[in-house]
Amino acid sequence: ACNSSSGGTSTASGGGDKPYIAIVSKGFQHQFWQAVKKGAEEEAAKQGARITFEGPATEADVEAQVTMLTNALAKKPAAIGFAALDSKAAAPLLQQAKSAKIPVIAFDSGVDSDIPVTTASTDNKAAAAEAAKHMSDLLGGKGKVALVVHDQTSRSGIDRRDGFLEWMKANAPGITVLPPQYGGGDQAKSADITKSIIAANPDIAGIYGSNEGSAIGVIKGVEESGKKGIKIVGFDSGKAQIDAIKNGTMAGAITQNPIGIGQQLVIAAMKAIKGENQPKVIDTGFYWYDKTNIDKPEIAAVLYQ
Amino acid sequence: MTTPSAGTITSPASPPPTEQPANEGLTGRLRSRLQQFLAFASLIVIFAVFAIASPNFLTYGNVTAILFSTVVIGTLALGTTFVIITGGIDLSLGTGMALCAVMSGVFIVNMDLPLGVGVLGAILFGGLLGFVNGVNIAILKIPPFIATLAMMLVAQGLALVVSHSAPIYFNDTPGYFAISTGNLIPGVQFPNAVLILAVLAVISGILLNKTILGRYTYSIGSNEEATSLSGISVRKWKIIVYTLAGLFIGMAGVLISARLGSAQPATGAGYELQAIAAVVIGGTSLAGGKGSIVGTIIGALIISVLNNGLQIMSIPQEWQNVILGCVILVAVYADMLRKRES
Amino acid sequence: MTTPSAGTITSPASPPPTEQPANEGLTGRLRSRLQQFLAFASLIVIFAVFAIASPNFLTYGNVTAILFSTVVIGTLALGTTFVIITGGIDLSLGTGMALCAVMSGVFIVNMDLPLGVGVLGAILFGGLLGFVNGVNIAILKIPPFIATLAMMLVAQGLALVVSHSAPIYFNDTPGYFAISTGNLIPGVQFPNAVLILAVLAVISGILLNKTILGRYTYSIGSNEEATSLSGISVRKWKIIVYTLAGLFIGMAGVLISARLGSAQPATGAGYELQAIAAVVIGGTSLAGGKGSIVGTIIGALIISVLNNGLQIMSIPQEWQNVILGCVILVAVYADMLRKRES
Amino acid sequence: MDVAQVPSQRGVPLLRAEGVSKSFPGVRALSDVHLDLRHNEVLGLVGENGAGKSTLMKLLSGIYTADEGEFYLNGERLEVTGPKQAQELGISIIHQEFNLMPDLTVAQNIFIGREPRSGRFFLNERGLNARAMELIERLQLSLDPTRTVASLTVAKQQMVEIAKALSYDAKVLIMDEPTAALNETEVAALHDLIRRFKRPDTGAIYISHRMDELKAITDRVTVLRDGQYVGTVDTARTTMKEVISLMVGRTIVGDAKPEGVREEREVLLEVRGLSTKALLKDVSFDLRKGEILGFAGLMGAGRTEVARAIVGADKVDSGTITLRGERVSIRNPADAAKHRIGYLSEDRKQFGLLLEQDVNANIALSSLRDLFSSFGFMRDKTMRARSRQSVSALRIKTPSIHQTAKNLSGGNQQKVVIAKWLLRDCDILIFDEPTRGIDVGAKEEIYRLLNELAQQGKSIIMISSELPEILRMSHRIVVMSEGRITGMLSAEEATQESVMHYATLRPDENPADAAELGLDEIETPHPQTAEKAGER
Ligand SMILES: Nc1ncnc2c1ncn2[C@@H]1O[C@H](COP(=O)(O)OP(=O)(O)OP(=O)(O)O)[C@@H](O)[C@H]1O
Ligand SMILES: Nc1ncnc2c1ncn2[C@@H]1O[C@H](COP(=O)(O)OP(=O)(O)OP(=O)(O)O)[C@@H](O)[C@H]1O
Ligand SMILES: [Mg+2]
Ligand SMILES: [Mg+2]
Repeated sequence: ACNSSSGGTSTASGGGDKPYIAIVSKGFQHQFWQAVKKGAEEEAAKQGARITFEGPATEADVEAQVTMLTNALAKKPAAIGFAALDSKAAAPLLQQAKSAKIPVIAFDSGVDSDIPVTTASTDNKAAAAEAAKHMSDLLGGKGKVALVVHDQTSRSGIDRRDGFLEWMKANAPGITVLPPQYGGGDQAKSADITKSIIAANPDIAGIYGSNEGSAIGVIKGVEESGKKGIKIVGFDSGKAQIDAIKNGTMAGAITQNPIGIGQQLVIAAMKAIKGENQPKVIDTGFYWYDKTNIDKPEIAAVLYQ
Repeated sequence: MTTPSAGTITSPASPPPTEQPANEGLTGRLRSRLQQFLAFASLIVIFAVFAIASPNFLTYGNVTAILFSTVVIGTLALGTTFVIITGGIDLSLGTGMALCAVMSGVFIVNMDLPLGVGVLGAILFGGLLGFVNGVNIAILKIPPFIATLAMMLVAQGLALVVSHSAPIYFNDTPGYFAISTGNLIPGVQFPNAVLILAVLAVISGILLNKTILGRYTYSIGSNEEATSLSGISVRKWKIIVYTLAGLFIGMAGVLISARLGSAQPATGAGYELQAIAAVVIGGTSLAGGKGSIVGTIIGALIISVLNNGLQIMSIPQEWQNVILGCVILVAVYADMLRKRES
Repeated sequence: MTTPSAGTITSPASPPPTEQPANEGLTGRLRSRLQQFLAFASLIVIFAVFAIASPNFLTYGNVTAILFSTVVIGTLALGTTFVIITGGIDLSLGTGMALCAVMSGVFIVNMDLPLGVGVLGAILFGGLLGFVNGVNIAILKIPPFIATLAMMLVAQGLALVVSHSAPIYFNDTPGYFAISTGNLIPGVQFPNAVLILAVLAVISGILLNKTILGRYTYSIGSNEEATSLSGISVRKWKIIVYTLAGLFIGMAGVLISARLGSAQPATGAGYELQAIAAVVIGGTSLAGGKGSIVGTIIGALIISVLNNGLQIMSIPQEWQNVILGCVILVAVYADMLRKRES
Repeated sequence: MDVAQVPSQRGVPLLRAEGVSKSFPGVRALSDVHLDLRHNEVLGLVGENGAGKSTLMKLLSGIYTADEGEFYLNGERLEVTGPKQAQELGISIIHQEFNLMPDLTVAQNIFIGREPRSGRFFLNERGLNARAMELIERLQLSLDPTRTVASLTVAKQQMVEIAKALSYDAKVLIMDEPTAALNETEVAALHDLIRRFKRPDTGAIYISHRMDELKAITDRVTVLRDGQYVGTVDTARTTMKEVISLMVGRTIVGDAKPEGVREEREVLLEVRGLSTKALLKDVSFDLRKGEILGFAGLMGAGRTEVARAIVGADKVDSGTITLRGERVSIRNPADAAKHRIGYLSEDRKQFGLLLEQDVNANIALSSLRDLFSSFGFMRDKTMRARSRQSVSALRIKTPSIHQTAKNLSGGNQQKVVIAKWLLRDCDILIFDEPTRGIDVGAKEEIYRLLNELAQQGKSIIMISSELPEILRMSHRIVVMSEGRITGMLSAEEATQESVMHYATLRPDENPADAAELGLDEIETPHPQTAEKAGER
């Protein structure tokens, strides 16, 4: 359901009858971004807008993103949706958008600039802190905890790591946190890392995976090691995590509302195109979900399979 | 003046210079065996260092984990060993593997084909990718680097297109997981995937050393033109070699998706360099004509032992790559020194 | 690999008999000029297709954007052209560039050195990386693939270590941005980085065609053994070539961090394949001995025009790679056909 | 300087080797060899394939270091540390294998490392070409300094080597089989050059398997056998027979001659109107069963091209090939092999050998499928046994069949390539310069084998630039010039003179021009040497 929909083939002009919104995201291939894309596409169909959705291969590829933003500008869109990998890097381009009177909507994480009309984002740090809190609760406030993080330099990686670490440091004196390990969000690599962690720390009590790929990697690693009783806390959703939560392998996870982010983004963009006023920040929220609430409609609505 | 037809000349007889069974023959053969055995040395040294440094390293569970983590790269590396011995290269390994995993999902999950058929289909699909590479390289004469780079991009895109950019889950086919994580040996906790890699390595070794395919692989890498002029259809055998590598790509796709329980369309990029590195660390020359399966397996093990050991020792991750790089350098250098000596 | 004492065997693993330098002499020279000019053909065809397909493509702004997006890959590709002509390869380009960017940040931001000094320092640091590669390859005789793969890992780790895994921002040195995005030509909106690339290309062209460095670069790639037997210090010149490539890595590091306004320690991986692809698409042979700067620039442009055009045409992203792969294949094939014909 | 140590009537020799030994793993290439090169002389160095000639020269030029022994230059102890230093000392060598950079031009190759510069770093390309032109003119070679070496024929590449060696201000010129790739005219020109090089302060060492050349150019001849010094003779006072007997130390029966022509034999291969874009025009001939058909002509006449066209190695523009009465289309050498046609290339390094593989693999290569495998699996034992047979049948000097091909001496490499084709059971064998670089004794061996094959009913095309060989071995002789067949002679009517007459005939221009032929043959591109420089 991706190459169809509103993107369409009307390649040429930025004008046309439908307003065109160019969205440059932090990623493309991962489920999280595909869910954002899905939300945006659905909303665009509803509102009668045309969108394109692009993102670099990895969240380290700042230059590629900047180039994508440049190319998006060249298409003279009516509005731009932008999730900055590095907000400073894009500053000149945002300035350019401003001079061209193209409104910019930031999403996922904030942009260090007052150019964006509004920002639809989640507080990743607070979300990670929430994950830490649940981990601590699950362990009764003591034990050894490891982190498998998807990236050590990207905003989301840093926030989800630091949010977790800081909460633990401040609130859980009984918990020892091992140095974070980074698996690039690759499931197989994260699984191998998890197994190494377990081998090196036979007394490990809990492991936190900072995004979908890391979390699934942790689940696989724990399963493959045959070790029982390790509490796993994850991030994002996706079928594998949902299944793991349902069958008890994973204690629970934090999810944002990617589909909602996509929708909010398009709504905000349309408003900006029409010149309507809107708040500077739209909090798209995050949720803790586990076995107990996974089937509740409000949670089910924000999970993607 | 004497023409070459110098007529009959008689002079003190000296024995005809036939074969001289000098130092070579038995001792020579033995020495070269020993040398190959010595190629293990780096691996063993690394292994020993970790075993001493960390009590958690040399446990049954961890050694199995190391072997398990070698499976995918190892499988890719086996196939590409043939390609590299012909003097070629295959950059489409990684994303090709992702595409094959997706195809496996399409066959088994979306089309609901029986497990065996789906797996076979995915492997054959890998063969098809390799075949296309082979045709581009052998018939259209596109340099292997470019041909497989293009295939890398195409496979990357197609994996997303075919899967609609979403993972395909094998939840309803529990048998699929067993391909990788099941324990065929009753009672022993030993993943099938490792056994499969071992079998594939043995098959590759036989193909490379005991069949004409292997001979031609070396010949083409040694001197393509001379091989062709010896009446051998270089085109055909090159296509076969790339197709074979493609079959291994397909198997890697099955193995990785069986391990993860899902076909992840966005993975794969980067695996090609790791697989090629394993082959080259194992002593196969990128210039072609030289190489061995044993070397490739050792190369793949060196990489995964290092990765695992550094993590077990809780080296900060940013230092792990630094150390990994240095150790690879030293290991290869030591190996070269040894070879030069003998 | 080839010590002077290794015997006198001339031809290495027998490269396939492609390319025939046609009837030379004046007409021949003219024809070969023409042929090189024809290498533009693919680029021009691609360019024309996009220009017709999208009105947003052929605008001043977009053409500048294409050129701008060629800068980093182009700079890396220029340096590695020398390496590839010697028959080597450099995989440490990408992460080496990230490390140099970080070093630039360390010099300018952390150590507060003057802009010029910091930039020079970063470039020289790149030279140092290249020098180490050169020593490993020329003196320790480690195969280039392994030596630079190891350097790729080391640089990747060091970039994180040095930067403490966080980007370094050049906010307080606005002059730094100007290196890349400023407009040296008064009144015209034309980024400096493009001018720098042009200057670097000219310098590279002069180095390759008009100096002994260039001559020995070709000579080593053509026949390393014979070059060495001719009394040329192959070691020395190889080290110089890798060091030169390192300087280009340093410059790419400065250019990318100036463009982004920050040094991103985790970028770079993947750039090496792109840069090498640009070189090879430009007609430089990985077997060594052949290649040109013009070709490399054309190769880099082909890649960035394709990327830009596909995005401008709003092709869905998953299809972009598929098309990119196919077009590269066709472009290279067409180029080869043309060469074979003449 | 220790003059007393140097026993020589004419005073101190220019170059002297004493008690030199050198071993390779499994091979004692030289043991206790000595050699004197006097001023103003050309010293021939002969010996069977693998006798150690090239090794001795490589020691002299610093490529190998001797295990034992000393060298003296003008009586002074010589420590050669490397090729560059040897050059600086005035020792210049033309190796048996080419040492050229195929992607560089003639001028660039000649002056590599000594380019005229503007400043320290910039090349003076014009100066380079001018200097090269000057040198080429002085040496009276016909070379275009701006051509890339890859596009030259083997003969021309050899000339580049010669020009390069002479461009150094050499006192000692060493030539290791410089004429293996040259024809008579070119050899004469080279000898001319050597005579001019000979001065009271210089000397040359000349290695060759062609006895007539040794007679023509050398003053004395030193003979090696199995890595040992056998003796030195004055050329003027000995016959070459004597030299040969010193060299081989055994009897050579040199009377192999094919039976007379048999017109009545059935025609196996009919070639009609073969043309290629590059060179060949309307080449037509028949090959009969059990016949040795000689192909004569000057360098570049197109003989190799005919062979390559027949086996499908090169594209054919027009023409038909009829095999056993049936028209066949042969698109590549694999097709040719299926039709039982084998081609032994003239350039063993580039087109014949797997240098990095062992002798066994090389010999077996063509026959792997037919002889040495069942269901795709190798029959290693059979293969080794047959390889060993070939090694002893052809007297290939190698420590074992597991020796790497590149470690064999040049002549022995050639024998390996021949062995490969003898194993494969072909009906038609095309041998392109089969005896290039092969010693006198082994040549006889090969002639005998060719005869045997012909008697068994095999048909053989033998391309050779050695007229005596062609005249002696062929039933019929095809003579080519500039891509066309200009003459077809029976064994009886063929003489050196008649063959040369047809070989220098210009097919499409007035005969007056024919005189200019020789060195100055017309060159057209050819896929063969388009890539790296090979070896003769
Ligand atoms: N690098 C090497 N490694 C091992 N053996 C070698 C090497 N080079 C030469 N030999 C052996 O040394 C012996 C002498 O070889 P050399 O090349 O000197 O012979 P040659 O007299 O030049 O013969 P030819 O007439 O065939 O050229 C041969 O048996 C050869 O196999
Ligand atoms: N290896 C080569 N590379 C480039 N051109 C070649 C090559 N061989 C031959 N040619 C060209 O093709 C023409 C035919 O040469 P060919 O080798 O067929 O002649 P030949 O009679 O076999 O001579 P030779 O004894 O030198 O092999 C020559 O004019 C020559 O310029
Ligand atoms: Mg020799
Ligand atoms: Mg010939």
